[in-house]
Formats: sequence, C-alpha cells, structure tokens
Amino acid sequence: MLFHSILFYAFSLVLLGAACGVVFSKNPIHSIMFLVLTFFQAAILWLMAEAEFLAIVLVLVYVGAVMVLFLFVVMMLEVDIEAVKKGMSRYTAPALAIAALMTFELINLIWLRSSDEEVGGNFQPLPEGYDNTKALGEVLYTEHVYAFEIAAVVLLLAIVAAITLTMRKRPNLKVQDISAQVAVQAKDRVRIVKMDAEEKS
Amino acid sequence: MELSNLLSILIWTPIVGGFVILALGDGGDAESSRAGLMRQASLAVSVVTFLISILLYTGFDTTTASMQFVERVPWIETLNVYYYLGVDGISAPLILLTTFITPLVVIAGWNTIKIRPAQYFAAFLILEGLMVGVFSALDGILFYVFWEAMLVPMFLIIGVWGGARRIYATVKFFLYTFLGSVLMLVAFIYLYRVTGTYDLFAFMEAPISMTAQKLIFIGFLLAFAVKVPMWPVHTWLPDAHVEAPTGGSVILAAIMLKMGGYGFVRLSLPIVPDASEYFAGLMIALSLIAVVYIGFVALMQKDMKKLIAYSSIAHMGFVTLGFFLNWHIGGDSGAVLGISGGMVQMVSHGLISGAMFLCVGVLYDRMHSRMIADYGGVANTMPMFAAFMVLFAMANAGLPGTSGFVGEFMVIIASFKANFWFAFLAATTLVLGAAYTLWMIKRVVYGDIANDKVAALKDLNSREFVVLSILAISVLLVGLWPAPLVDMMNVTIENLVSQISQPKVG
Amino acid sequence: MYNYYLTIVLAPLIAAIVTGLFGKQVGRAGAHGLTILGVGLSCALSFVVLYQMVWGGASPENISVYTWAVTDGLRMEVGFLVDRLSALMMCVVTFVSLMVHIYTIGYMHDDPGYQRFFSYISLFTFSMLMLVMSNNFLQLFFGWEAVGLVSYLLIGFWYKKETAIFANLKAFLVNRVGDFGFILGIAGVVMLTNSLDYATVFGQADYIAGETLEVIPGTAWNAMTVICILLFIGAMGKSAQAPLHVWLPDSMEGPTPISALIHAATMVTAGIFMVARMSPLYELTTTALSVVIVIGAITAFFMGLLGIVQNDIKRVVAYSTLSQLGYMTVALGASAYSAAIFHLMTHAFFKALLFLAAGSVIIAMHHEQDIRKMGGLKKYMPITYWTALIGSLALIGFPGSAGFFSKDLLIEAVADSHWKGQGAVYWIAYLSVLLGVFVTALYSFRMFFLVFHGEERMDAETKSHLHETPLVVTGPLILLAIPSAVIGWITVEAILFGGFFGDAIVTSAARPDVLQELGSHWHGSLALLLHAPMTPVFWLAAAGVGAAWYLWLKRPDIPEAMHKKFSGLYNLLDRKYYFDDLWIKGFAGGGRSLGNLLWQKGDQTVIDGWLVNGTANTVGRLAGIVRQIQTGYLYTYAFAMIIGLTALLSWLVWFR
Amino acid sequence: MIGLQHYLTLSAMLFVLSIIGIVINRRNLILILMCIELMLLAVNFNFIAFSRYLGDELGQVFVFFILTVAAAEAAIGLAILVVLFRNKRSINVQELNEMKG
Repeated sequence: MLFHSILFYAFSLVLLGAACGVVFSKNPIHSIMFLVLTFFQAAILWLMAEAEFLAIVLVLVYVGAVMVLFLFVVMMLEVDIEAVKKGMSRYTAPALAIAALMTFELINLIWLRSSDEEVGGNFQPLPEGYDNTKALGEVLYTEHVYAFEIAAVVLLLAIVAAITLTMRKRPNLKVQDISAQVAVQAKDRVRIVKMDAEEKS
Repeated sequence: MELSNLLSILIWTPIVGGFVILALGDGGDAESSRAGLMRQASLAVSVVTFLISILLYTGFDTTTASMQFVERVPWIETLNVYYYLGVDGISAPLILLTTFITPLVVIAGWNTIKIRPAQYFAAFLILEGLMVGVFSALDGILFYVFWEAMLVPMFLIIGVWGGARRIYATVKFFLYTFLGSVLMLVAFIYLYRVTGTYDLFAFMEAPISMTAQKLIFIGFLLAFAVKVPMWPVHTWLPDAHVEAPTGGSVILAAIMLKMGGYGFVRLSLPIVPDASEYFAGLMIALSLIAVVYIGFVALMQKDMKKLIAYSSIAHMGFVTLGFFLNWHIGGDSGAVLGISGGMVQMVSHGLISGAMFLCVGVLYDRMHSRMIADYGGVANTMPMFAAFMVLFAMANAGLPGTSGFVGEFMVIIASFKANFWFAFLAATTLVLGAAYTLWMIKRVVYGDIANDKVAALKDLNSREFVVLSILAISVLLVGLWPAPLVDMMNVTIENLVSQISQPKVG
Repeated sequence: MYNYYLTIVLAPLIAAIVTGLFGKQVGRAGAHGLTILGVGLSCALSFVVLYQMVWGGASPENISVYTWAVTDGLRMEVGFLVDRLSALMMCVVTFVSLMVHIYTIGYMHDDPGYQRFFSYISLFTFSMLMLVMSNNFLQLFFGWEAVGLVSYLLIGFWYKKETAIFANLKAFLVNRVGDFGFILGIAGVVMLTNSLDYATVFGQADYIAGETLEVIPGTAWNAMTVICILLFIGAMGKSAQAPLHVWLPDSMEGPTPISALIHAATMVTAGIFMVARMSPLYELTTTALSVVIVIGAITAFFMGLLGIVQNDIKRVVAYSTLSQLGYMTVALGASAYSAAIFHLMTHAFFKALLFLAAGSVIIAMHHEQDIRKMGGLKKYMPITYWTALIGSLALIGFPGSAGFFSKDLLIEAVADSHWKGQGAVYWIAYLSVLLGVFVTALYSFRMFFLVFHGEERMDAETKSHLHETPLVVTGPLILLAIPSAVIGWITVEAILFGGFFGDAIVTSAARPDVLQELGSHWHGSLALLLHAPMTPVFWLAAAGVGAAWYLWLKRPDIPEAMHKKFSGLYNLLDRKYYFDDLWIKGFAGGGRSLGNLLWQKGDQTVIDGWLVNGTANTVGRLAGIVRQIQTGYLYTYAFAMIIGLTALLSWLVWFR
Repeated sequence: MIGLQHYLTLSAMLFVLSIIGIVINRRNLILILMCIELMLLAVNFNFIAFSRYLGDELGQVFVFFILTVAAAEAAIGLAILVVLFRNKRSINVQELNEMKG
C-alpha cells in the first residue's frame, strides 16, 4: 500500500506540475504539450481509482482527438508568440490571493470539516470479478439510454456547428438554388420583347 | 348549434394564421406576387375570424349574466391553472369590436406598408388572437399571459414600422405598460395564496381583508390605469400613437386602450369592491382631470395624431368615470347606467378613434406629414374624404346620432345622479371635445387650398372608401340604435352592480 | 296618422340622403326636384295634420317609434308627440323651408355645391322636425344638436372663405356652450324622475319642484329652478340670447337662404319652442322665469341697438332677429307662452321674407352686402321693394300686419304680467320691450331707406346690371309676404285667446294667467287695430320710422356727426359691447393658453420631464456608474465570478 | 492509505490552478479554453473519487457525459476562435472587449 501511496503522490505532483506548465508557459504549443501530460497523469490516477474505462476514454478522446484539435488550431492560426508573451495581468496579485484563500478553504473543508470517523475516506475494495467497463455499460445502455442518445445528438450538433461556423463561403461558386428553381414562373423565363419589324436588308 | 369551442377558434384562428403567414414570409419584396398573396391570406384570415365571431353574437344569450361559451381544461395542473374561457355581456361586445376592427386594419395597410408586409399583417393577426384571448380569459394566469403577450406584436409594430422616434416611443410604451402589469401579477399571486386557484370567480367570492384589498386594487390600478390611460400615466400614448403606423394606431386606440377599462370591470370592481369604494373618489377625480385637463391639452396639439391621442385619453376618462360612479350614487338606480355608459363609450370610441386615425393615415400616406399646419383646404381636393372626416369628427365631438353620443350621454346622466359637479365637469367635454376636434377640421379640411401639395391630393381610392364607409355606417348605426349593444350588456352589468354592492371584507 | 308623421319626418331625410350621396347621379334638377318634393310632401302633410288637430277634432298623439335603448330602468326612445303646438311648428318649419328650397334654385344657381346645399337644407328640415315632434328629451337633444350640425355645415358652406369657416366653428362652439347647460338640465330631469319622456316628467313636475339640489355643498337649491335654468342655457345658445348671441351675426357668412331658414325663421326659435314645450316645468319656478325674462329683455333691447350701426344688410337683419328673439323670450318669462309662439310664427314669416328680400338685393347687387353702397333700388326691383316693405312693416309692428298683432299683444302681456315680488324684473322687461319698439323701427327703416331710397351709391358697373331677380326668387317672396301681411289677422284670436294649444302649454294656477286677463278685454282684431293709435307702441314705432327717415334720408350728415361726437358709444356698439372679444380673446384665447400651459408644463415638463424621463435618467446615471465595472474583458468577468464563488465558499466554511 | 480526501485535495488544487490560469492570463484565448478543460478535469476527478468511494457507477456515467459535452464544447469553442481570428486577425484577450456596454 505504501507503494500505492508513493505512486499516487508522484503522479499527483507531476500532474500539478504539468498543470502549472499549462498555465504559466509562454508558448501555447508548450501549454498544449503540458496539457497532454496532465491528461496522461490524470488517466493514470483514474486507473489507480479503478475507473479503467474512463481513463482509457480520457486518453483516447482527449489526448487523441481534442488535444490534436487544439494543436492544429494553434498552428493554423500562426499566433504571434512574441506579442503574446508580454507580462502578467494586473489581477495577478489578487488572483493569487483569492486562489490561496480558496485552496485553504477547500482543504479545510475536505480534511477538517468532514465527520471524524470518515476521515481518510478509504476506498472499499471492489468485489471479486468486478468489471468497470461492463458495469458502466450496463447502466449507460439501460437506465441512461436517453441521456446517452442526447449526448450523441450534442456531439452531432457540435460537428454541424463547428463546420457551419468555420466554413467559408467562396464567391463565384456555381451551386444550384433549388428554391429559386421551384418558385420560378413562366413569365420570369420568357421575356417577350416587342419590336418593330425590320426591313430586309 | 354546437359552439362549445367558439372562443378557442376565435383566439387561435388568427394566431395560427398569423404564424403561418409569418413563416411563409413575403420574400423581402413588398411588390412581389408572394407578398400580394400574403395580404390576401391575412385579409381572408381576419374576415373569417370576423364571420366566426358573428356566431358569438347570434348565439349570445342576453338574458343571463353567467358566462357563456365556456371552455375549461386543465393547463398547468400543479398550479391549478386552467385554460378557462368564457364571455358575458361585458366581454362579448369588445370581442366583436376586436374582430371587426382587425380586417379593416388589414385593408388599410394594404399598399401603404412597403417593408415586410407579411410580417406586418402577421403581427396584426397574432395581436388579434391575443386580444380576443384577453377578453375571454377567466383564469388569472391565462389572462396575464395574453395580456403580456399582446405587448410583443404591438412593440414590434411600432418599433419596426413606426416613425422617426419609434425607438423612444416603443421603449416608453413597453416600460409603462410592463411596469403596471407586473404588479397585477403580484396581485394574482396573492389571490392564489388566498384561494388556491387562479379562477377569477373564486377571486370574486373570496373574502379579503381591507388592507389586502387596497393593495390589490393599487396593483390592478397601475396595470389598468396605464392601459386606459388615466391621467397622469398617459404620456406614453401620444408618443406611441405618433410613431405607430396607421394600423398600429388604430388597434392601439380602438382595442388596446379598452383592455384597461375591461380590466377595471372584470377584475377591480368585482374582486375588490370595498377597495374600489374606498378609491372611487380618487378614480372619479382622475377621470374628471382626464376629461378637462386633457381636453385643454388636446386643443393645442399641432400634430393630428397627437390630438386624436389626447382626445382618446379624454374619452377614456368617461369610461373610468362611469365605472366608479356606483358608490357616489345615493339612489337605487344610476350605477348600471354609468357602467353601461362606460362600456358603450368603449365600443364607440373603438370605432371613432379607429376611424379618425385611419383618416389621418389617409392624409399621411399622401403627404407624409401629420402636422396640422401643413394642411388646409383638403375639402377642395378630397371632397369625399372631407365628408368622412367631418362625420367622424362630429362623432368624436359626441354628436347625437353618432355612437360617440350614447356613452357620453349615459355617463353624464349617471354622474349628475352622483354629484352636480361631476356632471358639470364631465359635460365640459361637449365644448372642449367640439373645440379641439372641429378646430382641427377647420384648419385641415376647410379653408382655401393651403399649398401645392394639398392641391395635388387625390381623393379616396376604393379601398380606403370601403374601410371608412364601413366604419361610418357602424358609427351611425350604434348612434341611432344602440339598443342591441346595450341589451347585450344589461343583464351582466346589473348582476355586476348587485355583486359589487355587497361588501366582502373578510 | 302615424304614417303621416313618419312620412313628414322621413321624406326630407330620404331626399337629403339621396341628393347628398348621389349628387352626381341625380344632377342639379334631380337635387332640387327631389328635395322640394320631399319637403313639399312634408309641408302638405303638416297642414293636413294641423287641420286635423284644429278642425278635425284629432286629439294630441304620443307615439313611440322605436326604443333607442333601455338600461337601468331608463327607457330611451324615439317617438312623436303631436299636438297643436308641434303641429303649428311643423307647418311653420316645413312652409318656410319649402319657400327657401324654391328660392335657393335661383340664389344658388351658379354654385358648384348645388346638390350639397339642397341635401343640407333638407337634412335641416328633418332635424328640425325631429326636434319639434319629439316626445322625449333624448330626441329633443338629438334634434337640437342635429340642427346645430346642419347650421355648422351651412355656415361653412363656402368652406374656402376664411370668415365662413371661422363663423361656423364659432357658431358650433357657442351652441355647444348652451348644450352643455342643456344636457345638464336633462340629466337633472332624469335624476329626479328617471324618465326622459315628456309626459312622465311633466306628470312629476310637482315632485321635482319640491326637491332640492345641493349645487354648492351646504346650500339647498330648488331642483326645478336649477333644472329650468340649465335647460334655458341651452335655449340661450340655440336662440342666441345674450351672452350666447355672438354666433348669430357671424352666421350670416353662410348663403342667404339658410340665413333665412335657419338663422331667422326656424332653428333659432328652437329655444323658444323648447321653453314653451317645457311650460309645465317653468311655471313652477318663478326664479327661472325671472332669469328668462331678464335675459330676454337684455337681448331684445341691447341687440336691437347694435342693428343701428351695422352696415352689412344681412347683419342688420340678423341683429333684428336677435332682438325679436329677445321679445319672444320676454314673453316666455312672462308666462305668455302662446304669445311667444304666436310671435315666433309671425316672425318666421316676415323674417324669412326680409332675409330672402335681402338675398334678392344681394343677387341683384352681385354679392355686395354693404348698404352704404346701395340706394335707390326701388325702381330697379319693384317686387323686392314691396315685399321688403311688407316685411319691414310687419317687423316694426305696423297696425294690421302680422307683426302688429303678435308684438302688440306680446307687449301687452308683459305689461300685465307683474306678479308679486317681481318689481324690478318687470320694469326692466317692460321698458326694454317698449324702447325696443323704437329701436326696431329705427334700424329696420334705416336699412330700408338706405337700400331702396335715396341716392344710388353703387358703382356704374353694378348699376348697369341691376334688374329684378327671377321668379324663383320673387315667387317665395310673394308667397311669404302674404302671410306676413295677413296671418296675424286670421289667427290671433284663435291662437292667443281660443285656448288653441290646449294641454300643450300649461300656465300656473298660482298666478293670474296674463293671456286670460288680456283676453277678458279682447274685442276682436278690428278693435285692436282701431285701438292701435292710442298705444305707446304705435307712436314709438312711428317715431322710429320718422327718425330713420330724417336721419338717413333727409339729413345724412347728422349720423356722420354723431359718429364723431359719440365715438365712444359708437365703438361700443360697433364692437358689439366687446362680447366677441370676451369670447374670442377671453374664453377661446384663455382656453388655448391654458391648454398650452397644461401641455407644455404639465405634460411635458412635470409628467414626462420629471417623472417619466427623470426616472429613466436617474436609472441611466446609476447605470453609468455601474457600467464602469463592465470592462468587456473576459477575465474580468471570470474573476468576478470567482470572487463570488470564493465569497460563497467562505460563507459556507466560516459562517455556517 | 490513499482515499477520497486525497483525490479531492488533488482536484481542488487542480481547480484553483485552472482558475489562476483564466484570471491572470492576458494572452490568448486558447489558453482560456485549455484552462476550462483543466477545470472539467478537476470536476471529473471529484466524480470519479466519489463514485469509487460510494461504489456507485452513476458518478462515472456523469464523467462520461461531461467528457462528451467537453469535447463538443472544445470543438465549438475552437471553431468560434477560428472565426474570431479570421475577423479580427487576433486572439489576444486584451483586444476583446466587445461586451463593454
């Protein structure tokens, strides 16, 4: 168990360090890299909490997809790194103070205010033959199936929204306007021009 | 005939029609055949609604004071809110007025609305349905929903199709009316706490302590006084009218102002009769101030629409005067006369002010000015129009034989029963009303041709002629034979008077 | 008979509607044909009705036509009360109206608004008939206002003329001031009797007289007095009694036929008719009668004086109308209702005659109305001359003419009417009517002489075109001259002493009936005629004529000199005792300033400026301060949220 | 022994760190988006820890949904960012004060 604790502390420290890196590094590319590291550490810690499925999902979805997206955007936008590097906000001092206060309060809450016998809040060992993925699947596809479907729709919407937002209308593109084609009337098609008869030359 | 859903049909036909027209749109081109189709569709919807509302008249039983055409289905069950509709002699004439005026407004806006005509007509149709809803709702929340929803189309009508200062006017209009109505909601919620339902009849029967009654009355008062509008919360009206397009002005004057008066008889009087008695003196004083003070103010207006707007305020002063005379009449009769007078005045004012605004609209379409000083000698170039204008002006001045007289006469007689000076001040409208209306007529219609623009005016086209003649006929009809209208309301009002004469302090 | 009544009323209405709405289609001939047919039918039937009433033994009828509305136990109906009083009025109205219709064909010959004019006067006939035939207050008020409306339309008939449209507005508004009192009076009646029906109200007259009203808190006023005075205010407006007379002279801006019809013969007598109709009420209140008599006396004398300084031919006649209306009012005040109605009738004939004669002169003079530019017209226009002479003689009460009988007996009645406690009032009234005779003669003949005699002062152009007017103009003159000359002879005994009106007019039993007293020494028309030279009336009239002749024909320099010498007095008369200024500058101007004050200061400054926009501005200013926080930077908002979050957390941690 | 409270503490620290990141960051918008991801991660930590502690899978179901929504949010957020950059040629937070009234 000691080993377990050591691992936890080690990974936690790396995680926090990586998070600091995300926040304080000057280059957005570095920030993203630190974020990737953070997620890896988080996945490991989740594994330690025996939430294997989510840990894997975190790595696959976040590191595999989202972070790549971030990286892609940052690179695509060619942000002027030099301009971005300039100093801290004027809220730095109060922000740190507030952060300190908040941390203090949270830790206070977590460690001192909880009822005495539950201090430590140890995890109970899981039953024999427990399969996290299976257990999760069982509730997800039965009890929470509607929410699950809605989540799918949300993702679909996100795809549509992202495409709509970023797609550029190019001028001179030849596309059909179906509604205009349907709404057209005979008199719009043919224009009869009255003109005097011309003499044969 | 089975007419159990008549009211719902009357409410939802125009609303659904309006939304359909809104959805179809006019393709952004007022000249396109699509826009023309939308116009015809709007007219068809409004006319059909009017024709259906005739069933309301023919099927109406004038011998009973109870609600007719009742519909009651649960709506929000946890809050005990019902979709509860019904009409009696007070609301039926106003519903008929609404359905009668709307087609005219649609016709009046036929060619004059150049931008987004489909949306314009749709707004009117939706508004119509909501107004009918207000007049027929018998559940507090339903009433409130219709009441507030009504603001939206009107807000858009003024804000989109209005004049130069429309933003100021719409904001003023909205804030004024909204300020009042939220307090009404508070009153409803209090009454819900007392009775456990939003049923207006339960409200009427519930005993309420005097303090609570006073507070509820004030809540209602703010909502309705703004709508009526009573002095001194009237200043939104001239601005709103001036900036509104013609159709907006017509609906605003003809029907929306009636909401306030309707609210007083439907809610204030029967729900809090003791507070009404307590405040009757104040209400009468405010009404008389409206009649006299506003009469003088109207005299000096340079803008025709403002003048008519102020005259509306003065005329609505009669309505509230009539409603609150009950407690100042010592004898056994007179209260019914006052309230029926107020009701008749509302209907008549709907017709007359609508017609007056349409007349101004006719001029405005041609000259794009509402200033009296820009006109003069219109009778030379527009004789037919001048005849209508003079007729409506006379009706506005309360000439016997026109509808404007009926209500004024009844209210003056009733107020004499209460107090000589009430009648004295109320009767000053005979002079003031004639003075401001006819002075305007003198400066606009009569005289030699004032300028080249007037000389180039064209007389009414057939569309305008139809609208104005329909109104003229109805104004004369109500003036010469108000019996059908009065009979419709009599029993209900008698019942109301006996109801409000019982104290219900508890 | 019911169908007769309906026809009498509706025939002119239908004619008016048809000519009014379809003027183009019916054309000029159709317009006058239709309306004359309508009014002629009414007139004929009215005479039939009168005949039935007087000789046919028909009893008065009280018929309801339809119910206007019923509410609160108050029946509001439209109906007819036809008795001898209304029958007589119907005949007078329709007859004069018919004459005027015919006359109009000539007078309005070149006017583009020909059809409109016929439509209006027919509509007027309808309104007036509704008024006189009414059996209830509501319809009375309807007719009352409707004639006012038509009068408004007709005065402003030539709507391009600035003076005309000013005059019609003025007329309507001044009438409205009267109606203001009138409607209050009606309201008072309804309050006490809860009925609008004449019969019911008269039946409760004693009850009303016993009631009191608290007009000023703490004082008890006799209800009947209050009601009668209020009703009389209406009559003052319509019958142009001082101080509500100001509209009548100005109303001469309208075409002459309507001056004759509306502003001389019929509409202005509505007030007189109304008071006579309400005699059962007025008889019960001597206070109101005193008010009536004093107002009448003031009008009769002072308005007559104004006639002397007028130079517009129609205005002279207008002031004489005012003065004669004053006479009638005095008679009403003296409870001599029959005398008032009798004078009303004769006056209708001769005053219509005078107006139409004036119109005839105006046509001949090419719409020149200034009598200083006329003169010597006698030889050019013999028919007009003679008919105008008959009219003028009737007006001053020349023995034998219609005016003689009515006026002489009216004055006699006033002389006999001094009941107890009315000393001062009586003397004011009696002196006014007596002196009024002199004044009447003076201004009538001043005009007569200036127009028809003396040197010809018109310009050569006009002079060359002078000739007698066509038959459509002179015909009505002659037709009106006949009754003006003889109607007094024929009817005086019947109307005044024969109990002609029966129950229609009631006099109080509490006081001696003046007419009965007069009747007790009545020895027939001839005797009265022979007696004439022995009365002061005759000599005053003669003196007036003589003075007129001397001053304006013989020595025209004297009036000139007097103008200069008494310029103050002359100005007072010329400015009509400054009544116009009082109304226009005082009330109208005051009203406008008040309106401006209330609008600019009350509405715009106080309500809109301080309350409405003031609130908005305060909110705006506060918001201006608060908006400094809104930097627009994302991290500011985030930071604010976080501070809030921390605060909540702190509260949770430390204070719970 | 590592238990609930350790996880919660870690999550709290992560959360506070991400807050600091959002507030003091005056540079680019992408970083703010990343900080939001960090915050969500902190939240997920809590869920997982409690789910494990209480032996109830519901917490993990929530994490699953949060991940879904966060992915969607990241996608749309980045899309908006791209559009913003196209229009303003910058994603500098200092230059973005359209919301100023």
